[in-house]
Amino acid sequence: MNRLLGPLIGLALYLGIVPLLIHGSSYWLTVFINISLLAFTSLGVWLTFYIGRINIAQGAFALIGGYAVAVLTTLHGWPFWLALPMAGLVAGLVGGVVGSTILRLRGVYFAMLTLCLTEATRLLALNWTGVTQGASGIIGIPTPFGGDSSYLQAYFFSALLLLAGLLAIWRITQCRMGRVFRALQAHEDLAASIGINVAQYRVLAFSIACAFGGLGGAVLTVFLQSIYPTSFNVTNSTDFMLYCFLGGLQFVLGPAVGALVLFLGFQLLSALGSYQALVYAILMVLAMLLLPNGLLSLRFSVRQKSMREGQV
Amino acid sequence: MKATAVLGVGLFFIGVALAQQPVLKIGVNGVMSGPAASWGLVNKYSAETTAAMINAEGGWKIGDKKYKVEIVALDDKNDPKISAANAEKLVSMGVKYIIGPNVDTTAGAVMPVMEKAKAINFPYAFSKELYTPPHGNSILGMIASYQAGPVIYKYLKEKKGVKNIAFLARNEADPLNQMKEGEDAAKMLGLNIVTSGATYEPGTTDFAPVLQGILAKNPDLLVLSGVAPGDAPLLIKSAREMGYKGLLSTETAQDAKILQQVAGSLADGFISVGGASTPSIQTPYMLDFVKAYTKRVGEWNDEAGTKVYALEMILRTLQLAGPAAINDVELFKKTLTKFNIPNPFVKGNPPLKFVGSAYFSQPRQLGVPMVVNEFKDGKFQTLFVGSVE
Amino acid sequence: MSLASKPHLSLHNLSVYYDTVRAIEGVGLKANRGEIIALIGSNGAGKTTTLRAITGLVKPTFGEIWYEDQRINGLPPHRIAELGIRMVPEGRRIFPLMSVHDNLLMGAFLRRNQAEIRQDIERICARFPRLAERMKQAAGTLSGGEQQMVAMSRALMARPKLLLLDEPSLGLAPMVVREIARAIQAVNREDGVTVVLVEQNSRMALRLSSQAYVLETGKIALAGASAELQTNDRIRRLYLGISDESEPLTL
Amino acid sequence: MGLAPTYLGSVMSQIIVNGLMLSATYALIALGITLIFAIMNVMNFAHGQMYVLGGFMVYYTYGVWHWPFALSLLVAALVVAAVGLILERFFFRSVLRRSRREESTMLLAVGTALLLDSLALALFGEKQRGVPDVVSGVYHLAGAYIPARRLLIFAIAAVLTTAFIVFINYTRPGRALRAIAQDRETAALQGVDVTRYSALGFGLGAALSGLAGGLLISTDAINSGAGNLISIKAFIMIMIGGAGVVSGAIAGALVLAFSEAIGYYFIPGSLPYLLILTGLIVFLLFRPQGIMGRRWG
Repeated sequence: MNRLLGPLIGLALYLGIVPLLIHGSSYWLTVFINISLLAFTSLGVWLTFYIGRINIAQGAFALIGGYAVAVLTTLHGWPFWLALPMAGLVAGLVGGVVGSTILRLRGVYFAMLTLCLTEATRLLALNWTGVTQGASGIIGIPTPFGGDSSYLQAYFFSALLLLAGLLAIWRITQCRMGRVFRALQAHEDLAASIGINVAQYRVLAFSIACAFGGLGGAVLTVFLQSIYPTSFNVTNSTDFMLYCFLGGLQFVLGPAVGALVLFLGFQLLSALGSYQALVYAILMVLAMLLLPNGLLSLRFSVRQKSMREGQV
Repeated sequence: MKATAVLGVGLFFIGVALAQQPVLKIGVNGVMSGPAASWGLVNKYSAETTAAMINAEGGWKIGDKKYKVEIVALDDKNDPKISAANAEKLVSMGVKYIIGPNVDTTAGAVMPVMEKAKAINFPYAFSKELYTPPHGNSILGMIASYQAGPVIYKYLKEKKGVKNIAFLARNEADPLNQMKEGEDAAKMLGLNIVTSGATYEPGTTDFAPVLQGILAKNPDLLVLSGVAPGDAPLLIKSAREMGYKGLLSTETAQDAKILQQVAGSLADGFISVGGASTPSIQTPYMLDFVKAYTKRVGEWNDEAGTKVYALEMILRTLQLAGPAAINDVELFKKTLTKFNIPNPFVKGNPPLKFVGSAYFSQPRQLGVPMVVNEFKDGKFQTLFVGSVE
Repeated sequence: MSLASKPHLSLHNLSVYYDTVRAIEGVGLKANRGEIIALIGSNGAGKTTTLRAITGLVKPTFGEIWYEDQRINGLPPHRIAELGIRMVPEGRRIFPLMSVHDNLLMGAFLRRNQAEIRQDIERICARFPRLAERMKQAAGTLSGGEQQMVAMSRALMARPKLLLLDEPSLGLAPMVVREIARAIQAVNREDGVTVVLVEQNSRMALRLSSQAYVLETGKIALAGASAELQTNDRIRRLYLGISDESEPLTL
Repeated sequence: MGLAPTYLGSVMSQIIVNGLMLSATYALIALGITLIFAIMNVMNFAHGQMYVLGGFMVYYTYGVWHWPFALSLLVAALVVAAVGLILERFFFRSVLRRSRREESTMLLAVGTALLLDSLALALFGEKQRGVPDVVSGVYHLAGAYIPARRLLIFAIAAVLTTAFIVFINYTRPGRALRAIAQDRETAALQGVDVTRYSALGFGLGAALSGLAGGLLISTDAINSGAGNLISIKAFIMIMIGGAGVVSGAIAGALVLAFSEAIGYYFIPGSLPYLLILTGLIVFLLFRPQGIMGRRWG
């Protein structure tokens, strides 16, 4: 239970202290809403890493979720609270169908293919004008958050969504399913040889991951109140992957830490003007060079070191 | 000791002087990195150049005070999420007037922020919904291609006998919209559209395959919708080499240098819409701007000739509306219809106004003059200057 | 001490740990110039690790490796290869997409004299006629026995002074095993190559070698002249099988 | 004009010409990325940025300073190779050594791409750049038109590709690179200095991409942000052909180039790429190792 204490305190701070600290500044609330939602979406990517796959398709599923919620609420008049789960469901189903075939690939092959999937989804959104309205996009998407406290509502909603997502993923890693997933990551053939239905579990994990993408994309879309074929693209897909890597693939909190550091970092660096993108890139590469196993590995390596020294 | 004291007193007075001069912050929010970096960067450079010129003269007078103009430029990486966050940041700093962003995707995401924060932005995106009621806090920063198109097509129909027209668009949201509007305009003029819906992917290196099908239909005019400055000379060159004899035009601003570098004399006769790019129509003020811009950035960019207007018109409108409008955009909006000045950049042409009522049923567009250029011998030459109502 | 009496290769108190798991501990052995020594032991006893330490593929945690009069532990694999040490790795590890000919040329990677290289390829064709027919074929398409021949030949192409063989008989038909054994002996006698032979097929190893070491769970459990070990009860029971009546190995 | 019977013939020959012209430079890009992948097992996201760098080298040396074209190509190759060597030495080598998961190199490659993008923007500015034609004139062949500059690029690219294939198949360093690609450890046992040769492979792969960029800027324009699209095309090509195999890179280049040539002619709009990508995904389901690749895993 001690293990959980740290993260729980962190989350309590995130829910309680952050809004207090930033005094309801709509800018900072926007930043943290984005961070929460990006982190939530990246949790899906993290889960695909957990079964040993590098997923650069999350932008595609965010786009699918975004379009689902946009089409349902704007064109069919569904209420947001009904359209949101639907968006997750649609993305999860599409993920399941696509995943049942492409998950046979591994390693960089799977990674490259998912990259192409993101690009293919953008082109599909552009060409399938009957549903997506093509290049003109869908704007004026109704938001469920209204009134003076709309930013605060959106903040709490996205923070709670992230919290729920973290809990869900953490639960998955703790139960039998998680053990199976870990087995898939370590050695698929071995897992198959001990009687695990590898294909079924892979698809299950990928569907859950894509549902996370769909939900995250849907909420982001509603927050921005507009969606276009380029709203989530290859850059976003690689960003989601980077959040996981940078935070640390060994840790459930990895994507959240990665999203926090990268999104907040870019915002804070805006004071540098023309050098913002360059310094951002340099810092990112430095982080990778110095901590190739993620930012969270820092904490653990310090702890391990002190333990080792304590023993000597 | 004495020297320090004198210095200290001196600094104190300078400090007082600075503190006394009020600051007017104007935002620029656009894409300043990645493949489309030039769009946002030209916005930023233009605004910064103008601001520096004004501040060198002691500031901008609104009411009875002279304001120091400060540009706050933020890179949105062409990402709607970051663009919206940037807009929030700017309004949280008290900025009420923001130049940008550059494409529909980001402009769509920024619009709700502007409405909530009661601020005004000047996107360079063509989506009509942004400027049409119930929305009213976005003002289109330039001539939309769907406005330039009919004017150019009409001119070419009457003067050059164009009958068959073909369209080719860069495969992105804005260019596709431009093509759609261009096709509608061509239909209205009774032109015969020989191909419809042809596009090329951004990053295409060889345009022969794309052009082949279009040129086989023998158009008199090939319109390159939303063509990027780097792609235009290649398309022109390929089309000419494939034996195309007809006219070529685009409705977006182009870059003379790359046209000359890549296509050379093959680009002669290429028609595009620009700013006050040709010396024959530039006012001394525009010449100063070109000089200052070149000094600041290192190289002149013709696109800046169309992007010089945003800051200028914001400041002049504020002057007209009075100091209260700095924080109250409603006053600014009310002044839009009254605004009518001689164009400071282009010689002897229709006055500068806020236009767009015909398209958006409210004046939500900078009335940038439509300078239609023809490329010849490495330079742009002005064919005619049109305007939008 | 004259050069001749100094061991060609010697290991002193060699230990290798993977993280905290011990692979071998305190291993000491020596091979004299022109000698065949055998390293026998069951699966996981640390035989392969010992060879990998000699070739520089793993760094010893403790201990020393001496080759001629040079301490070689800590050198990278390609520097050790330059000294004339070659290993035929377990599982052959031929370059599967390369032709047999290119595999052989890879063996001669450090040699520059093209005429001599051509000569050596002809010698190998003479020694293994089956390879001669398959020179242009991708090595990965050959049978297990042929691949073992490629792997041996590749090592010989370097004209090594010390040859390390890791389980050369593994998974091969008895006929092929005999062919390999003959080749090992020929290399040793004709070219004067010192051989370290790691085998689970202890019978073959003991017959070929003059000295033998028995590894058990990472430590040398027993060492001595191979002829004596063949008669050692424990060895007979553990590594040669109790019933000694199976087909004798004829060389 | 009407659709004369010869019309279809000239369309076909034009499509073939277009496909061939395109595939030669695509082959350089694909060979470079496949070499790096084979040697380092790195999915080099920064490959397109190498292309951009090569293009800008030719822009400055040939376009601005008017050096001979051949010399500026050489300079482009050398400069990009040097950048590749620096990246290998200071970025990839250390991360490959220390990382717990090999995917970390992918993260690094993405970061490197971002870094090079920002550097290129800071160094070269935001404008599109192009250079005057190296040779002018247009040839006609069986109803197809071939601009002389494209023919020149095609010839140079074809010679470079052939030279690369000869190098990798018939020379000592080429064999060493192939050996490392197939079995790194065993290559080391043969006396190959794996570290040095990996660096060589990385530098060479980068140089190939730089050469492609340098060649293409002479017919096309380039800007500092053009890299990512090139990388994606490179990925598509090696997936079609099979990663890490020389013949696969060439097969991938041919397939992508001809798909583009055919697709853009017959189908207007952005559909061709959607079809290419969908086709790729379906194709990989049946042949996950690509046309030439071998099964992995």
